[in-house]
Amino acid sequence: MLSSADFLFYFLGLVSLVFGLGVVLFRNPIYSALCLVITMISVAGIFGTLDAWFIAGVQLIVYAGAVTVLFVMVLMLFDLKHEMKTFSKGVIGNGVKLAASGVLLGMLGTYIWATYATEPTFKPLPAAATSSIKATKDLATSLFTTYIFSFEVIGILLLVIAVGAVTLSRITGGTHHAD
Amino acid sequence: MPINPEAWKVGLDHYLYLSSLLFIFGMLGVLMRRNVIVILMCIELMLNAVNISFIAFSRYAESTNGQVMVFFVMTIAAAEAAVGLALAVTVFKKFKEVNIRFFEHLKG
Amino acid sequence: MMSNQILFAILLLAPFVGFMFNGIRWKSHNATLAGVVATFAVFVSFVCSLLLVSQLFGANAVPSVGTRFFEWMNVGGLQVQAGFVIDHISAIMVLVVTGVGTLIHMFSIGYMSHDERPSKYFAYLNFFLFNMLLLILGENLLLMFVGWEGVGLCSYLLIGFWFTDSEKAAAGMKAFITNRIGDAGFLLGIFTLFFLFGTVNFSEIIARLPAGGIEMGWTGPMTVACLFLFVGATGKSAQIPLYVWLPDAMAGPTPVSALIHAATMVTAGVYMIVRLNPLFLMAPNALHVVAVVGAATAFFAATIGLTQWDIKKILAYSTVSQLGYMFLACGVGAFGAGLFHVMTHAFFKALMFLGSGSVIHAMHEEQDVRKMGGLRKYLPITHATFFIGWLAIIGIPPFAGFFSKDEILWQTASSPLGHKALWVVGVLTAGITSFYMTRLMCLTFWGKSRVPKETHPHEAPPVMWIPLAVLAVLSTVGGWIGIPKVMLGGEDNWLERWFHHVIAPVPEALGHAVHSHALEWAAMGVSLSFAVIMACLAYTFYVSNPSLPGRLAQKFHGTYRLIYNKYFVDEFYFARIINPLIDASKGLWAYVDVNFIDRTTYVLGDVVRGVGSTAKSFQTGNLQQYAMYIAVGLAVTMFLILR
Amino acid sequence: MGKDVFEIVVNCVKMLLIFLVMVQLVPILVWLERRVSAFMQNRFGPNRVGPLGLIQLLADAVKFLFKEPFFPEKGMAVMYYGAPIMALIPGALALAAIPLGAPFHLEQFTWLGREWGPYDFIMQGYDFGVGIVIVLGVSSLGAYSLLMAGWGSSNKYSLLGALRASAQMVSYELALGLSLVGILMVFNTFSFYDIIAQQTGMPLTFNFFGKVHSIAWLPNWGIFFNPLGALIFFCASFAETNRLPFDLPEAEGELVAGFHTEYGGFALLMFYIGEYGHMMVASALMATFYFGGYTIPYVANESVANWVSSGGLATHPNWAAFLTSLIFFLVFLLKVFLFLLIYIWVRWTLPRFRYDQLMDLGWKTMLPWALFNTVLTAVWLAFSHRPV
Repeated sequence: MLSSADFLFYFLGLVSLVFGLGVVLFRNPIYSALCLVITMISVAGIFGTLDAWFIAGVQLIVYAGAVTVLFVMVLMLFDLKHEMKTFSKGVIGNGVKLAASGVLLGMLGTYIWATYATEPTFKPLPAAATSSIKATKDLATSLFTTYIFSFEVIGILLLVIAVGAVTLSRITGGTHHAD
Repeated sequence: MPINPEAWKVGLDHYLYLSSLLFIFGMLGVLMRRNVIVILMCIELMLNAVNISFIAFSRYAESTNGQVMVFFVMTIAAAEAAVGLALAVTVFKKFKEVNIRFFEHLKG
Repeated sequence: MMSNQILFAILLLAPFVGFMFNGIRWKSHNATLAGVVATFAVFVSFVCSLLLVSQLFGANAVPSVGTRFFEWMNVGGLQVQAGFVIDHISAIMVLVVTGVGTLIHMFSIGYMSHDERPSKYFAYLNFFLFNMLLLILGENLLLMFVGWEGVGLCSYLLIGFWFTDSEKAAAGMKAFITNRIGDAGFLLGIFTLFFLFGTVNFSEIIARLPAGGIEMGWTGPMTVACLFLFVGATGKSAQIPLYVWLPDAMAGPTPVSALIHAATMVTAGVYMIVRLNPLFLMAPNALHVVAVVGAATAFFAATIGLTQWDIKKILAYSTVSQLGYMFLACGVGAFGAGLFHVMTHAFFKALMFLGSGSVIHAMHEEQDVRKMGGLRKYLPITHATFFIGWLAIIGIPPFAGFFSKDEILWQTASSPLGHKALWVVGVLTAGITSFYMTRLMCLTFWGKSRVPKETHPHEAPPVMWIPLAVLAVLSTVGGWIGIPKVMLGGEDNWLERWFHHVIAPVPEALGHAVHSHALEWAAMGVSLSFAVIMACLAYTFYVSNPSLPGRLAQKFHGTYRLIYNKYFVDEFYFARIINPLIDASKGLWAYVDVNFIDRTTYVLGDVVRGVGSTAKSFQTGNLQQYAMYIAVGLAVTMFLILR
Repeated sequence: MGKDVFEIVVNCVKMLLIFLVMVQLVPILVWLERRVSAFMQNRFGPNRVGPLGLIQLLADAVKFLFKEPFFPEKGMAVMYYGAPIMALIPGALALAAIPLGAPFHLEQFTWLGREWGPYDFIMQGYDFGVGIVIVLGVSSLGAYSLLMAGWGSSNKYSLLGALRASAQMVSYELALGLSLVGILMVFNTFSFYDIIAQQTGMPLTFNFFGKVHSIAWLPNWGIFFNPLGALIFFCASFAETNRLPFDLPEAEGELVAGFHTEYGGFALLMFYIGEYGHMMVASALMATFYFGGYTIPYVANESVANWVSSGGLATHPNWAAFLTSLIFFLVFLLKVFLFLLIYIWVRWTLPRFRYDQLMDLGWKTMLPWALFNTVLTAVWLAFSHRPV
């Protein structure tokens, strides 16, 4: 018997897969971007089924609320409509690409099936741990103690990125000087 | 193959299947699409797929380390999107198109 | 109470901090700020070294104070600690370097007040001091070598400090290149010692010396090592044949000449030999070489000093000559006397250089003694202090130079490693020293004034004459720690008791020292009276009868030209070594390089180009193709891992 | 853990009710806006249809419903029709995450010949425990509605309005989120219920260098702990809701009507509902974080419950619990309305900013001040518990 949480997972998983495929297949990049948004939201929901509510919220704020908005905005600025050359050409190249992806998927699936299919499902968390407050506090504790160095480095990286992005966007020409 | 009702109960493996499928979708997009911005979006898709498995393992091992990792991945993804889009804008200003082939002009 | 480690750290880092401070604001023109900071940094070092050295005294005296900061390298058998040590040998050097260094820094504040780049100057000076402290305090040869190279660098930078003058820049280059030759020898010496003893630590090397294994031949490993080290010492301490750079080094600012090229850096070679004295005693033939080279240098440099007209050149040749004395002392096994002379020489030679700096400052950068004379009434303080320095260097008791020089001469005569001939040369050199120093005094301060009318000499400001006064006091009393035994009625003087632990006596196997009080008094009398006679002679020549020298020069025209042109050593080096080397290099380039090496590289290049043009077809610039390579690689790798 | 049918039904009804509350408040707000603006401008406003012009709302609704729906010739249907729907969803979802009243407990009771309960209900659509993160995440999705509308209309004014709007929303989300960090640090939790519980009760109590002080005549509200954060939050929420003085996306003088130039009739009404929904969410957050949520100042929660059960208003404890919760809901609504009034007041008081001024304000003024507020709160917290 499927529990409601299981049902939720199947539903969100299906949504994320369908719209993930949509990102790849839509010929209009705007639709790709909107599909990406829906995928992001459903992935946030999947995080929720795993009791990671804080991460789910952050996923909504950062990915769905900021990063993808940026994508959509840039696409709209470029005024890109239907693309003629959506996919790369070359029978051999595309064949190799598809084959590599298929082999990879097959191997991953086999490996997961061989390793984890017999594993028990998730143990129910103790009542205290399910409380999102506690989980969030744990996350913050390990973020600001064990991983404090990485955290600071990421901060510096963000600063660098901000400066770099501003500099890049101020360049007027392309890669070669306009003639 | 007989359908085992127990197999439909959601466990770690289901999350991993989902994660690998999404990852392969993203990879196909990166490999096949021409539009730089779509490629960037597919990279985000791949990162999301990885995040799912991080969170699933974190839940499975009952430790927060996986969530910390996801935190970092999100930060990096945001940064990567910013720089990637800035590059795309630069390329677009020159060629009025954002085809990946234009990055070939970067050589030399 | 601060721990020794912290004291060592402050001692070493204070000049470095000063260097950083002035180095960062190197464009500043504020000489006072730069100078005060630099001086203070060195003074801090001086105080720290006093605190550290004080632990060697008293009832709870320890044989040495040392600390180790970290392991510097650990490669195979080579283990090097970043460790520093103050024992009875380095104590004297560190006090002299920081003490005299403080005074010279202070002097520089006044001397460099009108310069364009004072911050840069003081930064270099502080950096020099940092490196000098590394050299002195390092507990192993490698640290000493780091300092050794560092002081060489600073010396180069400071000699060419006024680099806009191409002659001065060339002088810096000459010093650097000449030093490189010596440094190569030093490095070979370190390698030999490491090969022999498996360590570069001074105390470990000394502990591992074979007991009683004195090498009598010329080709023993320790002899070879000592000779290599001595080559290094000749480079740094300006001995024959590598002394040529030191006179040219006078192109730098005068305080630099005082600090680096008289008081501290040039004595590094002596210091190194004293540090390794038990090793050198195992190789008597190497010591003979040291003694002969030292004596020869002392004599030759002194004779050249007779004929020079540039006030700083005279002092420079005097320095070379005095360094020869020190090596002579080391060569006859009197290491304590050598170090004693290092100390007294640092006092009076720094004094004289600073005095000459004061004179040059007063004369508006005029260095030719022919345009001076009679400066006594313009520069009374400078004259008084210079006078004391003069008394010290020509060896008039009770001034410092007398005791150290006399100790060296007596040891030369009496030590089993010494020789009568060396003593004779030493006494002759002392006489000549007395002559040209008196000549310098006469031409500069006494007699009639030959100062051009447009020049108005003036006394230096207090910031310049206070160091002179302090150094004058030190030049007076500095020698009293080493009053000869005979004068004390057979008691050991303080210096001998101080060096008791660290300076090995000459081994019995090499013979016995002469012990004769009568002889010692006689030798002292001979050298003293000779010096006084020569001084009077010089006074006659240059004050009473100024036309005499010119006529003498006319009469002994050939000899005079030979000496005046410094025995044509520079010309000889150019004709016989440098130019042939250049010619040979050109020949090598024209034949070997073009025909063999170039051709090999062409072939290699063709191969690389061929491979590259093949590989180029993979690098299309198509990002998606690259991504495909990654994907395929990932698939293959995963297959290999999960197989 | 199968949930009771009754529970599931109640939850569904609850969601629907919250959505209806949002939708039904809009006409009242529109009427209020018109009347207040008329009052401020010394006019009458709508006063002919019904008492005080209240029936005007109905007339407006009818007009909106019966207008002809139209579609721009080169528009993109999916986006054009999706945008108004997307405008409704984030507001409703965010509002559902905020507690509108005190939770209540139902004893076991018999109904339709069956035993039901006992139940615990919350006056809220859903509660994940990390409340505010979800609210911010959901409401940040509002940008898509504008982008879709702008793009789907194939109109350059619409597109420009949409781009402006999304840039503005993304920029101000930063200041909005950061301004809340301070108050979250003070309350040390993400959960709305814990936050409200800490604001209940009378004297304003705080630690100062290890000593507990209290001010008897002030309620224990968040605004006294973090006034700067409250100010920044309130200002940023104006930009977030695209209200004047930050209504650049629909600046009439420049862009006709911004992103909804090509909309009319019911679709336009949906955009309005979305905008008012956002305002309600912002006001509700304001009330929750800084003004004690649904609690009544100067009155303890228990005394409300006692008053209800003793006053004879409800005999059965279940009814009493429900009524108590309803009272709290009304109190909350009152607070929300007060803030909505301020919104309207500001709209008719301040002129519109220029776009560069808007961006400067967001990035160079609000963001640094919000950061400063965070640091200030951290310093305050570090020292307030430490004796001198």
